Amino acid sequence: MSLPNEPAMTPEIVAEHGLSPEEYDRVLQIMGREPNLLELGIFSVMWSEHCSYKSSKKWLKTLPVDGPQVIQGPGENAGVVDIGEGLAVVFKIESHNHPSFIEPYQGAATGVGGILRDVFTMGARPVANLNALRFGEPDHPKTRHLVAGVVAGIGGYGNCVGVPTVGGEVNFDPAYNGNILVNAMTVGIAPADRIFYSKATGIGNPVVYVGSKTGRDGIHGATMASAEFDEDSDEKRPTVQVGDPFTEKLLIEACLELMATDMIVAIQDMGAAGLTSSSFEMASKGGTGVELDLDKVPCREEGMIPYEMMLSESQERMLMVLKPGREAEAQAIFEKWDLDFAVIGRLTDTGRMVLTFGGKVVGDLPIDPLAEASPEYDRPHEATPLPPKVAANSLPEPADYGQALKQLLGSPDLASRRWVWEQYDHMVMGDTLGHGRPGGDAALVRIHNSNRALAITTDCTPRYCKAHPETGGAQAVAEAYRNLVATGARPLAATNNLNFGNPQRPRIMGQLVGCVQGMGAACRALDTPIVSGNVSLYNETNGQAILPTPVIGMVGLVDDIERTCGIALSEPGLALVLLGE
Amino acid sequence: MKVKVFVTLKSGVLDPQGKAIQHALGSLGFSGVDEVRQGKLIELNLEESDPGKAEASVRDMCEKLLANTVIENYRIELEG
Amino acid sequence: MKVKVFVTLKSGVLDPQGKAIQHALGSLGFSGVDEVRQGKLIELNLEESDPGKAEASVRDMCEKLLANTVIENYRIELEG
Amino acid sequence: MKAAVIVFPGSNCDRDVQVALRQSMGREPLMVWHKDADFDEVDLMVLPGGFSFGDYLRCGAMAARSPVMKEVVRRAKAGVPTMGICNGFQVLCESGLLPGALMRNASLNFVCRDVHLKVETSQTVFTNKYEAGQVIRVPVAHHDGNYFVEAETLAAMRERDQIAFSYCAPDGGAAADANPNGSLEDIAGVYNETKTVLGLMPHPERLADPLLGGIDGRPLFDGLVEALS
Ligand SMILES: Nc1ncnc2c1ncn2[C@@H]1O[C@H](COP(=O)(O)OP(=O)(O)O)[C@@H](O)[C@H]1O
Repeated sequence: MSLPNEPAMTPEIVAEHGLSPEEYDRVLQIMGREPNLLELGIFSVMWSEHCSYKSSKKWLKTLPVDGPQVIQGPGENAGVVDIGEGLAVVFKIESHNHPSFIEPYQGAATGVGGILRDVFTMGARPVANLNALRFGEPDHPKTRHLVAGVVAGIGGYGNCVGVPTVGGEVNFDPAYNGNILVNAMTVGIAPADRIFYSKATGIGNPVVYVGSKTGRDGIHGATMASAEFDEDSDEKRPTVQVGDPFTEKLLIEACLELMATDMIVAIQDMGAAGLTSSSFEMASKGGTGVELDLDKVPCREEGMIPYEMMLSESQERMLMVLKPGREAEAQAIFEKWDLDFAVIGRLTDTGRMVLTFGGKVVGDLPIDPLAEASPEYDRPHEATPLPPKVAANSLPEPADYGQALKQLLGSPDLASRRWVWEQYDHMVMGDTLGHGRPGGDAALVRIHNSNRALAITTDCTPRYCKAHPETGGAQAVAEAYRNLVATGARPLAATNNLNFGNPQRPRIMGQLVGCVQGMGAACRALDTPIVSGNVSLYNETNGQAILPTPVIGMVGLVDDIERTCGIALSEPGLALVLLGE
Repeated sequence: MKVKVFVTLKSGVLDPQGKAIQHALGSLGFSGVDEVRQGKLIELNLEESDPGKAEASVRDMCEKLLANTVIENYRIELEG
Repeated sequence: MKVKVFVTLKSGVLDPQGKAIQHALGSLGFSGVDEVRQGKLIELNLEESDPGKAEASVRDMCEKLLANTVIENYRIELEG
Repeated sequence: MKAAVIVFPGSNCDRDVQVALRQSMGREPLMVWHKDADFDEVDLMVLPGGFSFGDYLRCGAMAARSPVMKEVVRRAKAGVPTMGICNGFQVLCESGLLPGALMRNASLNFVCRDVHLKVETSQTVFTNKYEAGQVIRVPVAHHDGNYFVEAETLAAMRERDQIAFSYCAPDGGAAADANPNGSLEDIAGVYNETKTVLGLMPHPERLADPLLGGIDGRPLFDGLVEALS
């Protein structure tokens, strides 16, 4: 199965693909022969940390994911929660940390594009975007450029697509100097009985590619997202993906139009590891095989080879399985929106992924064994001990409280974020409530044509997580919960983005374990299950790891929009009341 | 000295604007047009009159600000 | 035939981008830079091989779409 | 009264303005897809905000050349009241129905916030429910709202009262931060010579519901209904 002009497999090539020698042994076992480069590439992305969650899976399983309101927990493109009156809210948060450090505008923009697709893939119209951002020290030479680029990129994409960006958070700490965090969350609303899933079924059904053409973008992005940076990362700059929000807007409208019919069997966006992970996951969930004719893949550039097509991370693309015989009807919808549409394969009963190009088989891999053998590690972890209590009276009293207050208000972590959210269209779609605009505890977005609303927030305080991961993880959940309750909402469920350093270091792994345990305990105590999430590891440069940053995104429901409140002290003479300890 | 800087997307990088322009030209009835790419032209005036020094300084400006060298190439043209 | 179109703002039309670049160059420590203007460079490939016809057709594209002649000038360059 | 909202690929405030029109008219406006140049007779045409064709090349440039715009221009020239909000304003300038052009904001950043506007004249179908000189609060959300027009044209426009709205401080006075985009003489919206075509950067449809934080945009829609019914 080796292709002409192909280098022989060497330990170097295997290592370049991010596979350990033990993992490569498993590849040989599964294949029963040496893989060719295309097949190795497929293993490498499928088994990357990004796609396989190999370090975190064991711990993610401990999170509470069920509840009477949950329609779909983790494992699909996004979580789905029942909100009554025939509707469901669909949401997820996702990181785009590494790409945003390399090219802040495009990295952040394509991060927003990716999470939007995760949500409308499930049949939901996106109604709100949020983000959680972490940068290095304000006067670090790179920070200004990174902040400006990331904020412009988030706005550039979300504003153009026409989904309001209604909230988020920004923190600064030297620990993020070499690894910024860009986490983006999308919330959508769908009819509760018309949720779309990625499970491919129906032997012989056509596999259809829609959206933009495939280029040589971000090949190996998924593997990069799972590797540490070093001194020459700046030099190795891989081809960066460029987002096209206009095409995404058309894709949203075309997909929702198609979803209003009964033509779709399964659908999945092509995210990290593009065509490989989407086709693999769809077939694996449905227990089918899949045959793809790569000659049919719409390509942007001439001379693209199968390896590039399968690993490209070009944006604004989706893969669907249609009911047989409906291709022409579906195609007409995509043509109306000027989008590419191509039948590129079909489902088979072989349990294998067979790739052909130029009339020849160029790749042939078993699906289940590859997916099931995807590594799962119980990495050694070392707990961070509870720090000693600091008595409040052991700290010097400020000489001038006015001065102290000014200093607090002017500190980068507390200063006004107006400069950020004024660059986001936070009102488009006409449902952002007046006191649910950015600047309050949580965003309030009316459910269109109703008097109910969603309350949404993202929260995490990384320095708490560093001091004691378990407490910090629990605190992030509690803070998000309080932010929702403060607007008058009833919290429903949460999503989470686990951002950590290198999990192969026991100390870092201990942070992850602690944060997840704290998060889980708080979610259980507050009856707020986690329905989706994302993990971003290896956020470290030259051994300097970021602060443990388990971001929580939480969604709540308001039954009557007349009965919500904001934070404005709107008139003189009102009483201020302090609640709690 | 007048200087022109041409900033273009590296080949292989998606150019959504070029794509949209090409499509619009098609709808306007112009046929036989392809490979449309949009770049930037930055014109500036430099006090420096030594061509070597001017070029070096503009190159520095490109690296630091005018071009995003992750996805863009640049070309400098000095004028008399 | 490869064609380049340069679209620049008419003199007298305010150029916020040029102004911002000039300011940013100043803050980066580049001195003696002024009259910074930002324009567009549009590259395209034409099937047409007759230079006269190509030029006429591109001129038409400029008038109809590529330039806003209220505020912009354009210049066409045909390449071999 | 019958109204049409012209929808381009990439328009994204089409539904927002549909809601505001429905609220004031008590009936649905016609939603017209840009490829459909042959739509019913209407009393009002609205070009909504958004990013038609991604705002690629120049904001509004490609939409201005789409099939439906030939018809919109023809009817607008024949006197059918026409309003362009935000991206719609850019389309109207690109199509030649309004003078001038909208350049990149002076800050180079997208800006989304409430601004205060002075209503310059109440003698139009669009502003008959406001008082001349009245200050209203309405949001802006744009990247290219920096209005520019040549001095000579501007003088003639002033002469004919073609300035519709100007950015101002909450008390109607001037203030350095009142103008969100650097536009010439704080211009936020302009009319054509006959004042039957209006283009404005701010979004009156976004503050036409008390729950969304205000209703200063509502009289514009109510006034249109009253004048055109
Ligand atoms: N990146 C961002 N995007 C959008 N809104 C933001 C962002 N950062 C902060 N905000 C908004 O600014 C307000 C204050 O933020 P923050 O100081 O983090 O508040 P809190 O600690 O109460 O969450 C919140 O309403 C938040 O939604």
